Amino acid sequence: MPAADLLLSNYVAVLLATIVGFILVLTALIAARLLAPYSQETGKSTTYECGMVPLRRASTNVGMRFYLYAILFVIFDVEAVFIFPWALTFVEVGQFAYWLMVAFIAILALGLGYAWKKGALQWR
Amino acid sequence: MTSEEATQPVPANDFSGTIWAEVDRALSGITARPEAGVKDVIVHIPRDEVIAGLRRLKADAALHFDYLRCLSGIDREADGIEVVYHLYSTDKKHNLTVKTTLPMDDLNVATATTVWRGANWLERETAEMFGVRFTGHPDPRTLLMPEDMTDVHPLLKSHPLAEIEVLQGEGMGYPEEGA
Amino acid sequence: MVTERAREFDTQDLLINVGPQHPSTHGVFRMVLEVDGELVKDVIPYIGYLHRGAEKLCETMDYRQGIGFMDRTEYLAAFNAELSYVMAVEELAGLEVPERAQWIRMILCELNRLSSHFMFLGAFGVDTGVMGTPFIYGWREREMLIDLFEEISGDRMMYAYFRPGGLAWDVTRNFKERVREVIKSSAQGIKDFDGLFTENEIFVARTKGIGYISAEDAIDYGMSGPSIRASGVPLDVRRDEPYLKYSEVDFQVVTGQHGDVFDRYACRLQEMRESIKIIEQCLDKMADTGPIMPEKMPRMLRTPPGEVYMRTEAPRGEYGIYLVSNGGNRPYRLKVRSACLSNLQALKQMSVGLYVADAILVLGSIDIVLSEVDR
Amino acid sequence: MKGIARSLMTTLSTFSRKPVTRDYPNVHKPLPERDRAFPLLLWDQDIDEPFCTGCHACERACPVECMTVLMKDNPNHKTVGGTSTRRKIIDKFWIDYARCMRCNICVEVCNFDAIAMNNTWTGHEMSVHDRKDLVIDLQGLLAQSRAGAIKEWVPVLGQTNE
Amino acid sequence: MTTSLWGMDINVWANAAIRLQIIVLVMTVVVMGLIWAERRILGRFQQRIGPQKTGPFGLLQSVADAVKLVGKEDLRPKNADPWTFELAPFLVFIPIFMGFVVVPFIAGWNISVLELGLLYFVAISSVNIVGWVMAGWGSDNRYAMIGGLRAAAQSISYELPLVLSLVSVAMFAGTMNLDEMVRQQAAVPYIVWQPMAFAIFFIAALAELNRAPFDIPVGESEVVGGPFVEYSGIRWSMFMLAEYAGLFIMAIIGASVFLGGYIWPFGEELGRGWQLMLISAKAGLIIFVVFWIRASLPRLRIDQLMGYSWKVLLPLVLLQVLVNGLILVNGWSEVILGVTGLAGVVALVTITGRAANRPRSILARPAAVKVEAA
Repeated sequence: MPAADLLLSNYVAVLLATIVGFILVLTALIAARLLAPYSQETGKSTTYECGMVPLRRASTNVGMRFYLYAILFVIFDVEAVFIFPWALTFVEVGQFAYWLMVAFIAILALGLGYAWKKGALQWR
Repeated sequence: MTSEEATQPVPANDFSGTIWAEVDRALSGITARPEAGVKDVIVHIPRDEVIAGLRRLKADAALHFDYLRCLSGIDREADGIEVVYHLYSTDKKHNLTVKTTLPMDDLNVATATTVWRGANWLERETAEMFGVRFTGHPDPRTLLMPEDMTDVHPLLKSHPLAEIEVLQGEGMGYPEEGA
Repeated sequence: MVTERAREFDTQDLLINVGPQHPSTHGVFRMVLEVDGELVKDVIPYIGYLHRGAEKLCETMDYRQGIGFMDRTEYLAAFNAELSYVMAVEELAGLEVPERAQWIRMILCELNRLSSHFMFLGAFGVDTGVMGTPFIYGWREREMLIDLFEEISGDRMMYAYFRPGGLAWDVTRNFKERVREVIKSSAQGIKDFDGLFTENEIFVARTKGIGYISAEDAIDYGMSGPSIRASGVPLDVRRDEPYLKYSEVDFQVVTGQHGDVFDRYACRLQEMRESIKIIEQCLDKMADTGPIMPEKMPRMLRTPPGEVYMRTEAPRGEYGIYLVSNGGNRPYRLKVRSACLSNLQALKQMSVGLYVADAILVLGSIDIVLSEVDR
Repeated sequence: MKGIARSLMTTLSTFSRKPVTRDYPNVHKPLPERDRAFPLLLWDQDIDEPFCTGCHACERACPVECMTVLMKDNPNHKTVGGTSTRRKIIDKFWIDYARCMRCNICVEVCNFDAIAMNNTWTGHEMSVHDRKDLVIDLQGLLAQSRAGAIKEWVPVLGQTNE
Repeated sequence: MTTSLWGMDINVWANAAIRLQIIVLVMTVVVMGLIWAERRILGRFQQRIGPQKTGPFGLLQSVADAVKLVGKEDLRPKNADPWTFELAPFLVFIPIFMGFVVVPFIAGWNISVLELGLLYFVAISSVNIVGWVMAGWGSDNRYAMIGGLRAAAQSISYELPLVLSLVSVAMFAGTMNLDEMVRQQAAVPYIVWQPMAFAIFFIAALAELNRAPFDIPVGESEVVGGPFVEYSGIRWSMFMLAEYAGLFIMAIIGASVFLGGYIWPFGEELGRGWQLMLISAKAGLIIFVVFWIRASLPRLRIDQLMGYSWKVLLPLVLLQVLVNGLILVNGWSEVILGVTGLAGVVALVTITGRAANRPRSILARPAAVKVEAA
């Protein structure tokens, strides 16, 4: 069997796992639909609000300092993506590859330091 | 805590050994009438001057009543409603009771929240329980009662106790079922 | 167009209802938090869900019948509540309580303080987010104390054991041994809590520096009990206006310095150790036998006209009874001065500007009992 | 980290201790003699009738008005050829356990030691589906004492040990 | 395309399907076992007994719970967004389940050996946060909303330390094939050479799994259960299933990558029974510590949690990557790696302790907020 086929055949399981997982949840939901009681009562379908009538819809624009983290995350996750292939091969490539990565991480660390100093890491 | 103390009140004009002298000095210019209580001296101040008097009692260096222990009302029926302030000094460690009487047809008194912030909820409670209006109160909502129950004042003597539902004996049942 | 877009992306303040049915409101307390992101901008407390009109009811009851209602105003420290009430009646009626009854009352009140603080530690620990462990620790020790109360008074929470003049009946014969046994176990419980929390970095990081209230503000709001002592105000009725035999025992008024949540926790923990010290002294000084009621007690107690404001130091602060009599066998007016009501007023001051999670801790740290707030 | 380690050790120490909980419905904690559940009436085993004469003392003293008492002439009285010395005897008696607050006042005011607080587990495990089922009549109040299934403790106000 | 299963040649699709079926069974049983074990162990930490009525030692408690949950009414709030609300359980559970593909239970017992197994694992394990956010947003509930946003913030913040701590091990191993990594640890487990990476992995894994003390998104005392506050019955149980399945996977990955998996210290010769015992013992130890921590530690606050990740864990783990690189590229001794790792652990402990015990500063109130009389 060619190597490419072997590689692909390993990922067959990934595809199947997705399908099996989906079927698993679906079966459970269908089972519940068949077995569980169901009653049309309006009181049950109100949102839980500590026993009070909901004040207003919850999906308002909430100011979470969330987007700054999201951007930081994207930056560092891209870094992680670069580090992964590097991590496996840098010993063979040698000193040059290592110091390149040092420079790369240093630049990102500078960015992190800047964000830190600017207070972007202060969750509010 | 002896029985003599309680059963024979101190003569109305003998306040030696109490803080009445100090209070009298601090309240100069304000009508104040002392009365002997079982534990603390009681001072009656007319309604119009009571907040000024309380403020002076708090500000006075020798008395320094900085702590409002309790604020409540008493329904004296025909004699009106008494609003009672129990004062305490956290550093001088002495007590004083201040009373002011409101006639039944005009239950207004100035708020004490300007003197102690802690009077806020106590006044709200007194207001809803006796129908006293504390003019100038920053937040005159009901405290313990439902928000729309502003016309019922449960602690007035004229307010009846709820009937106890009869559930006992033969043919027992809830009232609406016809006992 | 521009303004419309701006409005679309404007953040709005979220109103969060905490209570009356929320896992951390310690009863039926409701507060509406106005939050911006995670920061609390405003707190609007609502109380009254447990209002039963105990004051009005007591006006229709004679003095003995009122005791049961006083139990129910402060169900975590019913001995303390009863004590305040019966002492108010005794002050008015001029009754002399036998010495032994006073010692027993004092021991029971301090034990009740222990049990109430254990409850606080347990509930507060759960508020900080430990899964159940502090709650079980607290209940474990509280159970020992409650068992003792049950042996003496017959009930686990609503004791109805103190009477104007003394006690309803004498304590059990092995009272002293049992109390010693129980306070030994309580000491172990305090040690467990100490180990679980006091030095724990996460607990410290969560509680230090939040929920601050200054001494002046605390006095202004009329706070009392451990909540005000944590701000550095040594306000303790037991020491300032000694009742029972508190002038004859040696104890310290525990105060904090920072007025934050951690200090309120630490004050209570230390106060429990002081309570154990007081109980030990009481046990040494108490006589084994002796009368517990005055020799001559009227069958129906009547009080001369007058009024008294009797205050005692309950676990949550100053529990006051303002009793007005017009000479009958029942109160003309009874006002319960609730420590929690005054403490709760400062909630807004303490929690505005904090995170939502901190507001929950602040509420937990002032240790409210809603039945006492609402009466 | 030292503090975290200390908390972990604290929980570990409780891990090795004996559990403190009880297997409740199977294992009951022994109740102390003074335990107060709900009041019940006592049965005079010598004469085979209730101690209660229906004097209304407890009814008047009850703070929550949970009792209803009716008395009648004793059919077993000596004057009518019986064995009892009680001229009057209880006819009907109801206690609403849903309202009772177990304050013990009825026991203290009783002149005949005819009422006592139930100090057995029967008195505690009383859950029912309807509040009405908690109104107990005379037969129910007497049943436990009549069967001898109760060791009553009638406290006297201010009594001392011995 | 064929492969071998139990010595037989078999189509790869059938092979994967059979192995997945076995995993479904194993996962269900293990998750039920974990829930039972957590309740028993927490019980013992709290001097309780825990479940005991259903079956011997209450072993069937989870079965009873499952039956109850299936028979429970499945409610959807009327304001909820139907699609996000209904789809959220799928998105929470499927990624976790997909993670099982690469888990090296014991030699030859994994579903599939992927060359980039580690990368696949870290990629797939963070997808389920989408489900959490959907659940939070779709429920139209304030607590759920806050919980969902917290979950997202927390998950993306701890993703990086988790990934980078695994990268530092991968650098050392020179491979991302999990099976290969386990086999390399026959003599010495990687925890010896990479102790700080393990510490950070453990902390980040707790956060990724929303376990105490990082259970902020679901904190009962604040947001009453967080994203799944509106879910009931079987849909709620999907969240639970995903949580415990995630714990199971994370424990096995941790045991495999750092503790020598099924191989250390006995090697491969002793047979499958021993291998299974080894991996169960190691994963069990990790799970026990997770439960123990849950019984002992309070919850962090959201800003402390985020700060801890970005200000403490991330710089430290980046440093670890660089130090690893320096040592490996120069071909220095492995002992230096271990020493620097230990130094890193000391640094981590010290920084954590100092961060918690910094002098009390009253939190500055935002200028916009004015406190007037209550």
